[in-house]
Formats: sequence, structure tokens, C-alpha cells
Amino acid sequence: MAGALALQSGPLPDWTAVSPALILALTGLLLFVIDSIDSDSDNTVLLAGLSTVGSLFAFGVAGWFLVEGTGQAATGGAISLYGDALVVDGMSLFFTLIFTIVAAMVCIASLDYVAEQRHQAEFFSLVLFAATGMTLMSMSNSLATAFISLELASLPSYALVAYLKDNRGSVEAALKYFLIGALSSAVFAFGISLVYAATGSLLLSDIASSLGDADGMTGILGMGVLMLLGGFAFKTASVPFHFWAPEAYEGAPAPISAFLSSASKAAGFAIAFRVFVEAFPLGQLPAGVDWVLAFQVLAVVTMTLGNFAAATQENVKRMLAYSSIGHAGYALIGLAALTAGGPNANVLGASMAHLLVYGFMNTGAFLFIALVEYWGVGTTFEDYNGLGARAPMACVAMSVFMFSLAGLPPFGGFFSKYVLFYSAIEAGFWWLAAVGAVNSALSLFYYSRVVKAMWIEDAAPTLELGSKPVGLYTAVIFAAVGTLLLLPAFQPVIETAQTVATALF
Amino acid sequence: MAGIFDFVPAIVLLPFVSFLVALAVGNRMPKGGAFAGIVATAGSFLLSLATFFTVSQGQTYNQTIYTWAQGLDGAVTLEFGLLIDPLSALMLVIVTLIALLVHIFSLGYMNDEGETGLPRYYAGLGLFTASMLGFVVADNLLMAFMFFELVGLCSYLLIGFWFREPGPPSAAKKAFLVTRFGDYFFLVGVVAVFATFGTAAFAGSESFPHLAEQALAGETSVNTFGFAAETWFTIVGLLVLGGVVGKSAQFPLHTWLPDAMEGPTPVSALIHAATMVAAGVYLVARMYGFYALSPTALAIIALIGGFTALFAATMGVVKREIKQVLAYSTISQYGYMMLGLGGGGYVAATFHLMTHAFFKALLFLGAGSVIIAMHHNENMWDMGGLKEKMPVTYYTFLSGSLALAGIFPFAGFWSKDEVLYETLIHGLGGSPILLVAYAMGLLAVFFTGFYTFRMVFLTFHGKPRSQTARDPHGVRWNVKGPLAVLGVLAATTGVVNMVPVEKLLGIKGIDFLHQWLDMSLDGLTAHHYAELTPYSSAYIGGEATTVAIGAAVSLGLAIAGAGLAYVLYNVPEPTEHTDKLGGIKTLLYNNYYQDEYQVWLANSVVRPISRGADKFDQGVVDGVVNGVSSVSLFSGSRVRRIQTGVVSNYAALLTLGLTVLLLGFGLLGGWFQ
Amino acid sequence: MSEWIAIGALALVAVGIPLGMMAASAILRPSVPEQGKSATYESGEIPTGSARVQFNIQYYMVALLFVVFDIETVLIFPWTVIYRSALSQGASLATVLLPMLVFIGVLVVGLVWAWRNGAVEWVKSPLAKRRKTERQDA
Amino acid sequence: MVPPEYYLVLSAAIFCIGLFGILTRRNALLFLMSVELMLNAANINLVAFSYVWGNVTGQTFALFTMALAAAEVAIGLGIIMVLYRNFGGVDVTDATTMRW
Repeated sequence: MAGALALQSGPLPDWTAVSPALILALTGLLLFVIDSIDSDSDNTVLLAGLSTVGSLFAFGVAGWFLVEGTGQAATGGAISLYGDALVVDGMSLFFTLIFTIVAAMVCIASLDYVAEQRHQAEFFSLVLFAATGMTLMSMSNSLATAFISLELASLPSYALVAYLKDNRGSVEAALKYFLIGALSSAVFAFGISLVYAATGSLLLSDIASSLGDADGMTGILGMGVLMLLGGFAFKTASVPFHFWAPEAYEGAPAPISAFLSSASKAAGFAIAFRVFVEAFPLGQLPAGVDWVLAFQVLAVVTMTLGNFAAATQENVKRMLAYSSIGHAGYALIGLAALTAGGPNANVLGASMAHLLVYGFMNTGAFLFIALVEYWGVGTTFEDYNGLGARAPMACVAMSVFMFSLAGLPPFGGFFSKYVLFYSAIEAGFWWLAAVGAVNSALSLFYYSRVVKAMWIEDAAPTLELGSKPVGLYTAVIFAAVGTLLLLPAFQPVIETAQTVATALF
Repeated sequence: MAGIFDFVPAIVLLPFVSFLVALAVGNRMPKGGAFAGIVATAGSFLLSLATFFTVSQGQTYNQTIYTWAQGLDGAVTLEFGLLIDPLSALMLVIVTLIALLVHIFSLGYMNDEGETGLPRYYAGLGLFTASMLGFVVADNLLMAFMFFELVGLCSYLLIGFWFREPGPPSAAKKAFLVTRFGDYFFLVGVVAVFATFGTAAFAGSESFPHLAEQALAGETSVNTFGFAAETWFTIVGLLVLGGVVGKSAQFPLHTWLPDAMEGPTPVSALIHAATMVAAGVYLVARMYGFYALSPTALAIIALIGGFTALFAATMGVVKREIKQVLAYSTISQYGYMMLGLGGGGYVAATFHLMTHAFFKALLFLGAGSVIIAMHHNENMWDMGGLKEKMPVTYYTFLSGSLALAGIFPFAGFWSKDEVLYETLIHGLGGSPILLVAYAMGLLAVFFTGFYTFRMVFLTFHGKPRSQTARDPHGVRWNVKGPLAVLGVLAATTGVVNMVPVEKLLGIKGIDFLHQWLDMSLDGLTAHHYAELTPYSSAYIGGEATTVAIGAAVSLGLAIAGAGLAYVLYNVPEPTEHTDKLGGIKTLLYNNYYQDEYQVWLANSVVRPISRGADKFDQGVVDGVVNGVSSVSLFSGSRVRRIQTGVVSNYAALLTLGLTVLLLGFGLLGGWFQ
Repeated sequence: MSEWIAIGALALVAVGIPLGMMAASAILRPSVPEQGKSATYESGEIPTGSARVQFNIQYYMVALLFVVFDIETVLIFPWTVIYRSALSQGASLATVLLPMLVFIGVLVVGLVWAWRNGAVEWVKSPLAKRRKTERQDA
Repeated sequence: MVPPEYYLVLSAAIFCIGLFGILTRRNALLFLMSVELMLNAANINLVAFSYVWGNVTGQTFALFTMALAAAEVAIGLGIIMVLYRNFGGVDVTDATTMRW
């Protein structure tokens, strides 16, 4: 490929473009080595610090690449590697930013959360391997790498959900997550095999070019496409593959819930965006393989189901789990509002920007739950009564997350949701935006319950909070600051997202 | 050139700084941060005055100051900017003046009464003022929306100030949710404006009202999503109107406002006179050039306004608590403003917005003074005879009441008369709907006069009916000062726009407000709006005759209402005529000069209407609002039952979902042929 | 019809030969039943208890490790197929060999880690066990 | 040679058998085996169409699928082990502490 890295110090070799993934994987291996050398060590600070530094380093490299225009039109277009199996372009780098920053926040927060547990090195290395898998997902340019990287992200996640192996909730969550995950990956693999049967290739670009020859195999191709969609729907927790999500998020250690609901979901979208846009471009599809319609159905059902179910929860963590399903529905608009020749890059870019903002606010919200779990306060809304007086700073941060998730104006979530709905209308899908707006109205109800409980209700007299854990606090405040900073910084974000999305079409 | 306009951001920022100060160090400051707020609002007031005078020299200002997001080709550009024209300059002065007076009054109402949590209170006031000012100077719809929302958030914080009591939190929640409900329509409207015009600016050649005008004239084309341009503009206008209806407490989203009386009284003054409720009407006035293009939207606005004016006025008649009466009067008065806007009376509505700001702030602060005196008992039936005990409050309150009732020559008379007059002549000019709205507005005048003076007489006249009323708590300068200022304003602001005098006596040039609003930027002038509106005028007899008849009728009705209240309630021992059926005999016995008609009116017409309105309000409107939420929650509780907890069921449902998708798309796409 | 006959014949023969052998031995051998002959074969040990015993957890650990590492070798297979032809077509030794070395290296790190953490010890040493319980008590 | 449709029918049948197993079995191990069956249905397609299309992509990918299936089983057995320890059995319908 001619697309060499244009850096000040001269071009780097092409293979360095995957260095964010390499850094994550090497850090994970390094943790294994450390654990092999000193398998009884419980030096949490070293382990958490190392993994945070690794994630941030990967974040920095990805950000640097993005700013320098690596893999973008300005420097010669996307960089393809390993026989086109991987591709590094603006979109993959953008998503890498989401994964790495979420991973960094989760690692910092886990400093306090896993301090009492055994097998700490494994915890952090699994997080890093999962992040590696997600990064590779965003770079996959072939259904083979898509499947492998998806599994690479999923397998550590199963183990992480089961991390508290003496806790029934954690084990049950892992069981459900794993069983539904295994079923979904089988469906996904079968879908790949059907697409291969219809087109004779696994490379996205080759699939696109042989779509026209697939006469007589339309049914096979259509089934394959829908089954692929199922695999991505599992990763993004979209209906009807969402069933694992409420339990997995509720039962898993809270930092892991944060990781799964933010980064893992974004990864599912990253790969779905690329696969559907590159391999099954609108306008070249044989009649009868209308995946846009499928995504419209899923988007509407997903956001409605998520929000309605969230409205009646008593458990805050489970409420957030359902709200996370609802947000998957919003992000699905990015694929549901595409038309041949429409303003597709704007729609897709808006969805990407929403996922970035969501990465901050949702991670923060789950980490706040981790903080509450750390204090041993209960899980229901009532148990949150009066927390605002005891831990004002964290509760201010939580209020920011809640209002931002609901899409109230002075916060980052407002802009991303606004631009998302706006772009949907721009593409002519005003009814998608309308359903989204109605659901947002409903979501305000349950998000404000948390805020009300924290600030307005009186605390139970027995409410006693323990110490203020440094790591969790750092991560929560960082996420809050990020959510707020994304308001003034929204312009470059949306601009970047829409520019890199343009390259896909 | 560092003109005064460079200081406009400071008008907004000063109260914001006071918010920060009260929040951060309010605990350590004397009076809980009150002085910071007073200094800040005084500064804003002075700057606003300076701005006002600069504008009166004929200068205007329309500048983008910050770009949030520079969209790519065809994408959205989000900006912050300032638009200072006569309308916003006028509003700035009103808001800052009232905010200043409310801050001073709060010293008496909150500090002297030994409330706790004062830093929170003053922080809320500061942020509230800042958001409202930001809303006023906004140069585009998106910025306006953001500050609009902030205003809503602050009202939530302030109404729920006494959150340890049961009432205020739920009232705050209701206010927040009901206005949010309207705001979602508004948000969709904002998005629609962007989608249609690609801009949301209020003023300039690239503004959306201007583009809409050109589109209708066929000079440019915009994306109207397949609708006829006028239909689409009407839809967009009505969507934005959703937010207005919520914030300005118009039917059917008015239910939050009476509940919001649970907040501290100065907050009520601020909300109802100058900020939150005014925001809705101000928004319509701000983008009047857009609404003027759509006859349907105008007619709906007028009808909503007229109906709300009448509806709320009838309900004010049966309320027992002084603040409840004021709450319904607020709803009713904002109905007049909507009526004015819908009826093509842009200047009239702005005029009423201004006079109402003064006399309603006055009435609320007066009520606050009474409430202090009554040791926070708000029931009018426990008052009476306060006239002698608190003369300053009485006379200022009387001034405000005369203005509210629309009695010549107080401020309210001029503005309400002009609203009705504009509606009348445009209605006569071939818009029968406006005549309906006019009739409702006219009828409301009577009720307004009645409940206003019922309130005055019950509170201040007669004999004290409780121990606290016999020995009221005194109030200090910080209560009397704001009352005096507003009392004078309520009596005299009518002079800025004495159109009837001009028309009747032929003195040219005393319609100052008309001239003032004509000095705006191109396309935002009152004359331009008059040209845009689809109305033509017709008169009964001649222009002067119509003016005279209109003024005479409305004044007559107001005096009739006030008179009825006088005979019913200005007695040493008033009884609850409207609430007690057996009161008829006593009434006749004690007031023998009262004829059958008055009794019939008081007991057979007023009461059923009021009761009916009240019942409709609580039964149907609340019912619909509650119904929607319970249906959502109920379906939510059904939906979550899908999640049975048994993983085999999940697998089965997942398979089912996939099968449905496969079958559906297979049949749709003809895979099985 | 044509090319499948061979396969059918092969299947027939494959089933026929063992059946024939068993039949032949059943006819030829003398039948002297006794208890020792019908007992379960346990490498000369006398079987005690039921077959449904709970195995040591280490048994499963090793089984898991075996499954994983055994299957990883499948991935070496495609590499071996192209190794020689790639070299003969002029690819450098580094390009061809290095990726596999990296792959094996990663597996080695995993194996070393598993070893160090006691996953492949058939029986846990008493010392390690004691250390573990001490840590749990602490 | 055998027409490609036959492979599709065979693989679809195996896939459905696996799916049937998942829907009817409550034992976690049988659940896992059924998933393996479904993955192998995909492998049949991949290998068969690798032959049909005349490239080795499908065959190579089938090897990867097997490796991943093994890794999945390893994780799955680990989870089933802790399930047994916490819930005293390997019945997947026992673990229902979280629902709705």
C-alpha cells in the first residue's frame, strides 16, 4: 500500500499502524509474565498502574495517529495489512480511542475494587486482552478476522464476569452471558458460512464485488446477512439478542459492567458499521436483502424495550443495564437511517460520536455503582437515599452522568443525541428521531429517580460510608470531567467522526 | 470600538458569578450570599439600562460569539450569539430589575425569617436569573432552547427548595416534568427548524423566519419533507409552541403552575413575573416573524390564549389561598399575551408582558409581605383587616390589583385594552375565530375584576378573622422598598403606550412602545410583522369609535367584576358565598340592595363554571397526564417480565426472534420462491 | 451411481471384517464363564465402589489445558502446508518463520503462567496449600 | 459431484439439531455440546464451499473455528465448574436469582 504513515520523523513502516492493539496485547502478556515470576504477589498498585499506563499509551498512540491523519484520505487512504485482513483507517482509530480510554478508567477503578481478591493479574490482563480484541474488531476487514476478534473480545469477558467466583450473582451472570454468547457466536459463524457459500469470499471488499453474481443464492445470502446481524446484535446488546445484558451487567463486578456496556458495545457497533457498509453496500444489494429495514426494526424495538423495562426497575444497576440496551437502540440509528445516496456519513458519524460520549457517561455511571458497592450500600433506589450529603463530589458526578444520559442540554449527552436525531431527520427518517425523542422523555423519569434519591431524600440513619477509595474516585471524576468537556469539545469530535465516516462510503 | 455591547455578556455572567459565589462560599458570607446576588443583579441592571439607552440611540447588535460545532457540508452549525434589539433590551431591563427587587425582598422573606439553606437559595436565584438573561439575549433557537432548559432546571431546584416537606418536592417534580413534556416538542421543533432551514438564527438575512418568508414567496426553496411549505411551517411552529405552552403554563399544560406555589414566595414572583413563565411568551415574540407566516398557527395561539385566559380566571374565583389566586391570575394573564400574539397584536402582547411583569411581581411580593405578617398562613379566610396594620403593603397591593383588574388608568388597563382591541379589529376584519377568542378574553375581564378584588377585600378589608390577623408580624424596609418601587411602576407604566388616548384625542407620537419596537433590525420590526400577519382590520363606526367602545366595554366589565366583589366581600364579616349554598339567604338578608340577578350570577353561573373548570382540570387534564405515565410504567412492568431469569427461555426467545426476522425478511424478499 | 459404488463397498467391507472376526472367535473359543472374567478391567486392581466418583479438580484443569493447547496446534497446520512453497517462491526465512515463532512464544508464555500458577500439578503441594489457606484466613 | 445444495441442507439440518438441543436440554454440558454441533454445521458449509469455489479460505477458516470452539469450551467448562460449586448442579435453569 502506498499509504505510509506521514509523521514528522518520516514514514513508519505500515505494520506499526496496528500498534495500539500491539501495545494492549503486550501489556497483557507482560502482566502474565509478572504473575508467572511472582505468582503470589498482590501488588495491586503495580498491576493496575501498569495496565492503566498501557491503555493510556495505546490511547495516546491512537490519538496521535488520528491527529496526524494516519489511514485517512489526506495521507493516502486506509492502510491494509495481512492480505487485507486488517485495515487501519480513521474509524478504527476513533473507536480505539473509545476502547482504550474506557479500559484505562476501568483499570484505575479496579485498583480498589479487586484489592481484596485473588488472581488480580489475571483480572487486569483479561481486561487488556478483551480491549485488544475490541481494537482488532474495529480494524477487521474480513469476516474471518471479524469472528476471531469478536471471540477474542468475548472470551475474556465471560471470565471477567465470573471473576467473583464465590458470588452467586457473578456466576449466574457469567453462565447466562456465556450461554447466550456461545449460541450467538454459533449463529454468527453459520451466517459467515452462508455468506461465504453465496459469495465465495470472506474479505469484505470481495464480498461486495461478487454480490452481483449471487443470483439464485439471494435467500442464502439474505439468511447469512441476518445471522451476521445477530452476532453483532449480541455484542451490542440489541433485541432479540439482548437477553444476557440485564443479568450480566447486574451480576458482574461493576467495573466489568462498565467495560462491557461501554467498550464492548462500541466494539460491536464498530464492526457492524464496517461489515455492513463495506461488504453489503446499499445500491449494489440484490433485491430482498434489505438490512437497513432490519436495523430500523431493531432500533425501534431495542430503544423502546430498553427504556420501558428500565422505567420500572428497583435496582439501580439493573436500571442502568436496561438503559444501556436503550442506548444501543439510539446508536443503531447510525445504521438504520442509511439510504443509497443519502447523507450517510453524517448519520454514521453522529452515531460514532454518541458512542464516544456514551463511553464516558455510562462508564462513569457504572463506576459510581462500583463505588457504592465498595461502600456496601444496597442496590435499590431507596438505598441511595441521602448519598448526596455523605459523598457530595461523587454524587455530583453521578448527577452529571444521569442528566447527560437523559440528554439534558448542559451536558455532553445532549449534543450527541441531538446531532444523532438531527442527522436521522436529515436523512428523511423523522419517525426514527421521533421514537427516539419519546423514549428520551421516558428515560428522564428513571434517571431523575437516582438524582432525587441522592439529593432530595433523607438518608437512613444507619447509612455509613467507609473510606474514599482513591482509584474509584479518580475514575469517576475523570469520567465526569470528560462528560463535561465533551460539551465544548464536541465540535472537533463530531467533525472527526463525520470525516472518518465519509471514508467508508 | 469597545461599546456597551461588549459588556452584554457580563449581564448574563454577573448573576452566574453570584451563583458560583453563593455555592462556594455562601456559608461563610453574611446573609448567606444575598449581598453577592444583590450586587450582581444591580450590576446587571445598570448594564441593562446602559444597553437600553444605547439601543434607544438606534443601535442594534447581532453577533455570533462562539461556535460549538462547525458542521461539514450540509451538516449543522451550532453557535452561541447575542441579539440585542429593542425587544431583548426591554426584556433585559425588566428581568434584571425584577431579579434585583426579588433579591432585596428575599432578605426580608428568607433571611429575617431565619430560613436555613440560604446559600442554596441564593445560588438558585443567581443561576435562574443568569439562565433567563441568557435566554433573552440568545440569537438562535438552539441557544434559546438550552437556556430555556436551564431555566426549567433552576425552577425545579427553587420550587423544591423546602424539600424536606412533602409538598414542594412533588410540586417541583411536576413543574419539571410537565414543562419537559412540552420541551420535547420544542426540541423536535428545533431539530425540524435545523433540518428545514439549516440554521436557527432569529435575525439577519440567513435567519429562519426570513428564509421561511422567502420560501413562501417562492424566492428560495427549503426542505419541507414533502409537505406544502405553509403546512410544514405550521407544523414546525406548533412543535415549538409545545415548549411555549408548557413554560407559559397555557392550557392544557398549566397544571404545574398552581402547584409551584409551594416554593418560596419571592421565587414565585420571579417565576411568574419575569422569568420562566415569561420565557414562553417571549419566545413567540422573538420568532414572531415565523409565526406571522402561518394563519393556522396564529389562530391556534389566539384560541389557546383566549381560552386559557377565561378558563384560569374562572378558577381563580373559588380559591381560598392568596397565592393560589395569584397563580391562576398569572395563567390567565399569560393567556392574554398569547391572545395578543395570536391576534396580530405583537406590540400589544409585548406591552402586556411588560406591565404584567411589574404588577404581578408587585402582587407576589405583596402577598409575600402578607404571608410574613400572617406567620406563613396563606388562607385568605384567616386574614381581613390588614389595611390598617400594614398600609404600605395595602396601597402598593391595591395599585397592583387595579392594574391586574384593568382599571383605568393603571398599567394593566392600557395593555389589556390594547390586546383586546387588536384582536377585535382583526377579528372584525374577517377572522371569525379571533372574535371567538376575543369574546372569551372579554368575559375573562369580568372574572379577573371579581377575583382580584375578592382577594383584596378578603385580605385587607373587613375585620380580622384570626388571632394572627389581629396582631400581624411587622415587615422591614427590605420588604417595603421593592413594593414601593413596583407600586409606582404598576400605576404608571401605562404611559409608554397610550394608544387609546392617541386615537381618541388625536395626539400623535405618544405610542412610544410602537416606535420603540419599530427600531429593530430589518425584518424584526413591528411594522414588518404587521405586514406579515394575514389579518386585515375593520372597525365599528370608525377607528376612534371602536377604540372607545372596546375600552368602555372592557373597563365596564372589569368594574362590574370589581363591584360584584365589593358588594359580596367588602363587609366586616364576609362569608363564603361561592362555596356555601346556604349562604344565599344570609346574603340577601345582609345585603338587601343586591338584586336577584347578582345572586343568580354569583351562585348559578360562576360557581358551576368554576367548579366545572376545576373538575375538568383535575379529572381530564391531570387524568391524561397521569394516564400516559401509568400506561408507560405498566407496559414497562409487563415488558420486563419477558426477562424470566431462566436462560433456556432466553435461548428460546432469541431463536424465536431470529426466526421471525428470517421468515419476515424471507417472505418480504422472496427468498423462498 | 458410478463413483459411489467404491465407497459403498468400502463401508460394507469395513463393517463386515470386524463382525466376521467376532463371529469367528465366538464359534471357535470355549466358553468358561467365571467371576474374574466378567469383572471391570482396572489394570489388575480389584474394583471398589461405584464408577460415579468425584474427580480431583486438577483432573479437569489438565483436561482443559490439554484441549486448548492441543487445538492450538491445528493452527500450525495451514502454516506447514505453505511453508516450503513460500520459501521456494522467494519469501525470506524471517517472513515465513517469525509469525509462527511469535505464535508459539505467546503459547509458551501462557503455558509458563499456567505452570507457575499450579494448573499442571497433578496434586497440589502441601506447602502451597498451607500458604493458600493462610492467605484466605488473613 | 454432489450439488452444493445438498451440503446446505445437511449443514442446516445439523444446525437445527444443535438448536433443538439448546432449546430442550437443561444440562449445561449438553447445552455446550449443542453449540459445538451448530459450529460444526458452519464448518461443513465452509469446507464444502471452499471446494465449490475452488479456494482454501473456507477450509482455513474452518480450522480457526475449531480452535475458537475449543477455547470457548475451555471457558465454558470453567464457568460450569463454578456453577456447580455455587448452585450444586449443572442445570442451567437453577440459576435464576436475577430476573425481571
